[in-house]
Amino acid sequence: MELDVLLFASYADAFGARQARVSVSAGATVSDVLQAVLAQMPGKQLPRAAVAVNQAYAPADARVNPGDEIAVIPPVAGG
Amino acid sequence: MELDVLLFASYADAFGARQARVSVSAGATVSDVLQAVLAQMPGKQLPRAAVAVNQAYAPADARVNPGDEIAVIPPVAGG
Amino acid sequence: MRRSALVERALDAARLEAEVAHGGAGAIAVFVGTVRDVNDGRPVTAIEYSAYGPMAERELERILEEACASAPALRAVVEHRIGLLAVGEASVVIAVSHPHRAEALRAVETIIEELKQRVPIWKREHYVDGTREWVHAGSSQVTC
Amino acid sequence: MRRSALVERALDAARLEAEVAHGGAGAIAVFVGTVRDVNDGRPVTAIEYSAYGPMAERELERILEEACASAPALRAVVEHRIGLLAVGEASVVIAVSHPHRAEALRAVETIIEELKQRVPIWKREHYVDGTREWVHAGSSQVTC
Repeated sequence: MELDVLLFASYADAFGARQARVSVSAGATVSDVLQAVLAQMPGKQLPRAAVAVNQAYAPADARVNPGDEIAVIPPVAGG
Repeated sequence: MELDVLLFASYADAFGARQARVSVSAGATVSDVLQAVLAQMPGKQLPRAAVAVNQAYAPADARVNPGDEIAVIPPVAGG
Repeated sequence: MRRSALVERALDAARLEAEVAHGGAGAIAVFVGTVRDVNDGRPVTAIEYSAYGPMAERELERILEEACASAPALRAVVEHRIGLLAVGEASVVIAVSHPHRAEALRAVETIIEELKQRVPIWKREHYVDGTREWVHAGSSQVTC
Repeated sequence: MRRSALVERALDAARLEAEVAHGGAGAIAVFVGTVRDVNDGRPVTAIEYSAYGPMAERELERILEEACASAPALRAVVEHRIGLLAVGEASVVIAVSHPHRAEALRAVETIIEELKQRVPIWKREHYVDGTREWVHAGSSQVTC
């Protein structure tokens, strides 16, 4: 399936856009999506990121579904 | 020696004045002064107090001298 | 009572303090995060804050919910500013009130710690030499 | 930088916050103690604060000295109000700043705890029924 993934901060800079489209198989997990995003930025030095699904943090083994709002969350630095 | 002792809060109320004069022997301690103050208010229910000498807390066995500024400090409740 | 928001204007700690004040409060605690003129020895001229807005607002709301669950009499408001901030400007204000001081102080500390751990907000520091860098506090870099 | 005072007018937390703010600060923490409308289940109408003034000012100064000795970059100001305060009014404001938040939060907590332990200030609560009582938090009564 095709998924749009939101990118922020250093990930958006490295990718050159605030959104990436990735192709993953049915039954793919959060971890698969993150690997598919990183595969589009070979050689880039990036900090380890978390993933949010539908605006909440999701564990690496959570399944993703078409229509989910998926976002790569690099280390946050609010405050 | 004769000493003037400053009183505050419940001690001032119980004594009916903000200052008490006590008579103690030469070499008297903070504890002796406090006992002499309390002896002037027989039967009054009062909270346990500390004593300050020259605007700093003093231990019970500290000696007092003529001219010292002595104050009875009932439990504080600032803030 | 609780309220959280991302905003794009200057923050006003006194307004948030007034918002949590009430006759039942014995203590008000306020935390203000401000842009410091130096970080890790490098002179900073400004910080640019950005966010994953909808999730950041949800996460702030969850943090306040948790704080109020721990201390039911708590009133808490938090505003985080987004955009380009000059040195000395406030990036975040947290104001809480509670009948007792220990709970108020604990709440404000928990809220700022959780915010820094969880809320998807990022900052890019601008340096005197014109360079800019994303701040990834203490994170290890991974190669991909 | 530090400053402490007993005052007889209304306190202004925003003014104290501004006093400690500077470009080197990353965090400002503020604590405001306010008159609560109820204590131990009894409705309170006002609180009367009195002090052993000269010693209270010295003791406040010692507390700030100790806080600054623990965290040298600290800026700290504290004002305690004396007199008759209505419900909702501020009795004490503590404002501190520090480059880092942990030190700022710890300092404001230490200062209020030490103030409550050591500074010779007393309060008498006024109740709805017209009675008044000295508040001697947790102290045992002794008979003399």
